[in-house]
Amino acid sequence: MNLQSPILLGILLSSFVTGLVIFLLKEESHRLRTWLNLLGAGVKLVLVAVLLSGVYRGEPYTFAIEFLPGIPFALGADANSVLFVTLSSVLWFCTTLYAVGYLEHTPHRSRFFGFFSLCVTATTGIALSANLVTFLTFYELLTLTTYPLIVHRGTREALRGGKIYLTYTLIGGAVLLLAVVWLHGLAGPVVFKERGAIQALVASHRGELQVIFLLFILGLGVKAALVPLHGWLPKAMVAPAPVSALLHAVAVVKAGAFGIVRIVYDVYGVETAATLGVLHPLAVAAGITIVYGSVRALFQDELKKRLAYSTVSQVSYIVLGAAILGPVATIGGLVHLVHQGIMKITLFFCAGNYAETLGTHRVSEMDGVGQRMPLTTMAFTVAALGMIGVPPLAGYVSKWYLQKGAIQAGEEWVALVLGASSLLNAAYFLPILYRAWFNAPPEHWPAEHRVGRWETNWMLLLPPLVTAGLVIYAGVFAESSFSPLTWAKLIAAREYAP
Amino acid sequence: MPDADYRIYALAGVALFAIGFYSMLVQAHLLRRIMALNVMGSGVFLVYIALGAQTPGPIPDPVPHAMVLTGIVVSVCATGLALALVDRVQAAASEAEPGDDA
Amino acid sequence: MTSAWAMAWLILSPLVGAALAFAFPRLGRWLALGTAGVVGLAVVRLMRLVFAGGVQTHRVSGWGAPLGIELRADGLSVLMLIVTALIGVAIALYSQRYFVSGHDDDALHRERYFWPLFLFLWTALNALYLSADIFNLYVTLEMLGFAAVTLVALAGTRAALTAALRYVFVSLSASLFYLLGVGLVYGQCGTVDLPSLAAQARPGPALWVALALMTGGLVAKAALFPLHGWLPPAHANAPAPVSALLSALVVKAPFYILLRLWFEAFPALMTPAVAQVFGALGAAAILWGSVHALFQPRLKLVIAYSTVAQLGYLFLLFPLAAAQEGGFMAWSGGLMLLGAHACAKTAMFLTAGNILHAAGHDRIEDLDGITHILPVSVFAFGLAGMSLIGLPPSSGFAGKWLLLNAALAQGQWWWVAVMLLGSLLAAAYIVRMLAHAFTRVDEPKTPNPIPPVMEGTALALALLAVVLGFASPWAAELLRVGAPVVGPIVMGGSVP
Amino acid sequence: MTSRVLVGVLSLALLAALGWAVLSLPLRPTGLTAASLAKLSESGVTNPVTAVLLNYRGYDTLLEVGVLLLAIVAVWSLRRGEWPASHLHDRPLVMSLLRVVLPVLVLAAGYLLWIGAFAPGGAFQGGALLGGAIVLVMLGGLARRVLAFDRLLRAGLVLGVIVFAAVCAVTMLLTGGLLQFPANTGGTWIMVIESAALVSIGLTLGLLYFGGRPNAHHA
Repeated sequence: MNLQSPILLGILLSSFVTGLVIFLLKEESHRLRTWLNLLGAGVKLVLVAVLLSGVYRGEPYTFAIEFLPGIPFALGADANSVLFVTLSSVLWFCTTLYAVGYLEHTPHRSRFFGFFSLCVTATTGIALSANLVTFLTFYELLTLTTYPLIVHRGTREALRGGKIYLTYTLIGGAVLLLAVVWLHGLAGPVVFKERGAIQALVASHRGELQVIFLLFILGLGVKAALVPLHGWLPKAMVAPAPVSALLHAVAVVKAGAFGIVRIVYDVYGVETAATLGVLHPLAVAAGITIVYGSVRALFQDELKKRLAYSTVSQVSYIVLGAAILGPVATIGGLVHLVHQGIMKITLFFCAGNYAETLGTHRVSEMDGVGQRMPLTTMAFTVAALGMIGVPPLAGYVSKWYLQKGAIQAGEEWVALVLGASSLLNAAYFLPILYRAWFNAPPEHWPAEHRVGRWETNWMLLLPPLVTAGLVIYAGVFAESSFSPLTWAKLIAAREYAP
Repeated sequence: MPDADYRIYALAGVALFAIGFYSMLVQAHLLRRIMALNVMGSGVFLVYIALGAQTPGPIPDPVPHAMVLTGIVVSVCATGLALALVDRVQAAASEAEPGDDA
Repeated sequence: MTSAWAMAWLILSPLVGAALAFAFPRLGRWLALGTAGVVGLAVVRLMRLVFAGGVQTHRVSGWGAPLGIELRADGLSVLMLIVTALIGVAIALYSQRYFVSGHDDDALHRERYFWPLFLFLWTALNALYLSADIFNLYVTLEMLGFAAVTLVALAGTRAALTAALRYVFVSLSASLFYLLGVGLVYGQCGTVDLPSLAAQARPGPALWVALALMTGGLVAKAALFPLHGWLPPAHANAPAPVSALLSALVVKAPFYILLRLWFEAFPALMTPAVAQVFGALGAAAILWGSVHALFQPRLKLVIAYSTVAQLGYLFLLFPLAAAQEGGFMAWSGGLMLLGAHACAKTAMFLTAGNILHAAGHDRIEDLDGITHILPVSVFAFGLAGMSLIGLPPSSGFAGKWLLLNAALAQGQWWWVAVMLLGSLLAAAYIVRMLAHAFTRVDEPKTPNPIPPVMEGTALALALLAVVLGFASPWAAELLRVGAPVVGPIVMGGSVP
Repeated sequence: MTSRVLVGVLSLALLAALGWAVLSLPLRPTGLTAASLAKLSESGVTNPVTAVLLNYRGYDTLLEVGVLLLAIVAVWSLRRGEWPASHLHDRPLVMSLLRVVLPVLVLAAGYLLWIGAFAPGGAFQGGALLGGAIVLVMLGGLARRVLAFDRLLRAGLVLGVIVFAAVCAVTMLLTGGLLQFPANTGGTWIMVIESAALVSIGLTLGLLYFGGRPNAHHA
């Protein structure tokens, strides 16, 4: 345990302790709870910033305590972890602010924010895990801590959604456990390591390694919503908007995608995986998911449902990037981990605002929302265009690198998939934008109530504007020295043998 | 005494055990089942005594004897407990237990 | 304090405590607390000695086997004693308030008789885990059985009494089977000293039948499928702390004796076939128990059937630990699972007790919104469930991890499938309860106020069930002392 | 009916297995006769069975005395003892009989206790007689007189366990071993234990017969 390790621990505790304290708070102590939330989120941000600069300078971060016989409970920070932990902690800050505004005057907020904090703790834990068992631990903790958030409203529908969610994720978890145990049987304690940790076994256990890889993908694919394991995602939409944001952009789906990235790059090693011939099937699965998700999104009238299927599609960009051999595609996939996050969270914030302020849940009810809520709709527009891949927004960067990487790797079919997906994105987002801006608003909204001086409560308004700003920044300043793209390039440089 | 001797008692013992076991399972009347348990127990004790009987010297092996004494005391306690419980159950059950032939 | 004194304290203090609690009924609760303290200290001391000096043996009356009785404490015994002490202390605290909840004569009567019976139970368990003499084990088994049966009947309801009656017949006849087996062993080997039996034992009809008799009796007492029928009614209708004692400790004792018999006294008779049969019964228990748990109307019945299932996991230890490779992994994994289940199940039954106390019933369908009434208890239930399902980092996970490792290392993948399936089923019946707990109710009922200590002990044990996962290396080290099976605790070749 | 047949078959199978096992036992069991006789001189008693009970395997007996106490605790917790009280002046014979028999029984119990050290007999045999005496008293309709002193009864019932435990503690202080008596004092200690056990065993057996906790206001 060296000097840097307290930072790793601090990053976890900043939200863990917050969560525990909040559980004990009285329902009424609204202000105190809010300050605690923001304090925890703030502290985490600061620590993550320190970590980021440290890792950039190549400092080692490790923390380990005894857990299973011979297998420590180990935290660490490599470039990959930092990418994910930065994303989640930044977005958590926004989401916390948003959730405070969103849940005002609703019951059981202490319970909600308690689990909310634990949920983020689990996510950062996933990012900072240094070995498979630690990763598995936080991965399952994430499952448990999100359940109370999904069923938070306690309605029959919410409980059904939660049940489906658990059914998928727990079965996925069991498969993942099997994969982990099996791999440990072959390789002994598996520590995440750039360019992979099991090359030594390829010659002797080729077949087994292929099966284990499949099990890993099946286990992680549930959270990453790979078709056909995506069924829970649309059902989980019953959760309150901030939770949806968390599920889709910060925590759950991302955890799955990040897990796949880990397995491909830091357990198997992308080159090793390629020699095992397991990457191509994965790429195909991702491609199918991308197209399928977009097509389904096309036919959803309920806004959140449409966004959910869009997530199914977009997250597989990350998987696709991981599944194509070659640094350029890797960069595309990794950078999309961030880009999809900021774009999708913006969209969900906005959807939440429409629902809260105007009571509009369906696309067909969105005529003229742009005139009623210009700022929100502007943020929505930016994010949507980003999703479609309009330059110079974030989505464009990801798609460009994926495109180029695929061509380099000689996987031309991927180019077709991406093209098709972009067209479909346009097909299901542009109509919304058109309605919002150019159609005349109805004389009265489904359930309107004014709050605050602006078009809606400032705590609901600020987060989407900020994240929308990030979408623009990540695109326009992609080549600047401080951008997701630059960091992704850094990772790619470390993941491929020089 | 002839070599096979002690085993005859032991055989008698296991026979008692089996008989007790049978009626413990088939008897509906709780009192009879308790008696069946005691029959099983006596069978076991007989086996122990038989084992003690066959020794080179004139004095039988005292260890199984002592064990049987212990066993008897335990089985007395068991019987007392079982009887009390049965009575309590029958008191609790308003109607008589099935097979009650009072 | 020498190991002899530690052992003496472990056996005598609860025994004397029980006697005094009967002689002076008013002092029962204080005597229980005192005993808990003394036993706790003695266990810690004994653990230290075992870590330092290996297996501790004491020849009672100074004769030594085969003529005399020997007390023996190896890693396994100490582990069992520690688990017993943990649960015992928790129950002693919880019952302080549980048994005075009502102030009528019946409540008073229950309170007066609970303490001596509870202390007798504790005496029996401590004596059982320290004994190295198969006849002496019979006496401890009987003491255990009497106390357990009477504690079930203490609830006084008709259901509880009927369950106790069924339990007493199973328990007594099972004891007789065991006793007859001991007799045959003595006739064959001329000794009842457990460690020295292995040397004397020559496989033959007498020993096979003797072992079959003892195993039959013990399996019935341990409620292994298909002899589990008596367990759910007994465990579900007893008073909450009693249910906890029964599920967490009482059924583990016969299992412990089975381990001693098959792995230490008669390893020669432990053929692969025998091991596989035990495993098959265990697997059947896991599936049968879990599936039934899914459909029980009452929370305590769910928990009781879950016990049937979890006991099944313990018996997977036989096929996995009997094999050469990874034997010790399975051995320690199974026993960690035992400890994990003890803590988790106690927490669950105490939670159920709290719910009964607060809501007046434990019908799952009517538990909607119980989280608003008993947040702490529901949280405890969730944590305990986490360990029962075997999610990391809980102690349940640590145990299953080792079992899974061993099973895969030995290529016995069918046990892997059963274990994973069992975990999912466990998740199903736990979530079923939690879903109702989270259901929104518009007019929350006003509950009976519940003493903090009752929620506190439940939560403490649930937390223990989770964090003890981090103690697994320590447990493995402890179990290594005098373990009958060998092998590494970590699998897999190291990677460059 | 079929179940009866099934159980019958099962029991026969059991019987067959048991018979097979018994017949396969060695003709000359390697018992512990020789060992127990060899050590008899050190045990403090000359009756080998008593030596096994109170010395070689005295620890069994300790737990067994505990089981006896547990039994009475259990029975008392389970039910109230009921006993039809009868008026003695209706039955003069009973009273006169008791007058003769009780002292004899008590005396005999004491004798059995004492002789146990040398010949068959001991605390359990004596206790059985004592228990018999109590049963007689109850049959005589004097249950209330016996059960009037709740405190005293409880004290007598726990006496065996308490004294036994005390002896354990004291001898352990002297020798450092559980139930290990200092050289050549075995007989004394055994006598102390047995005398206490005699009382408790007698009371326990008698009160088990009564079958429940004494009822304070019992008619």
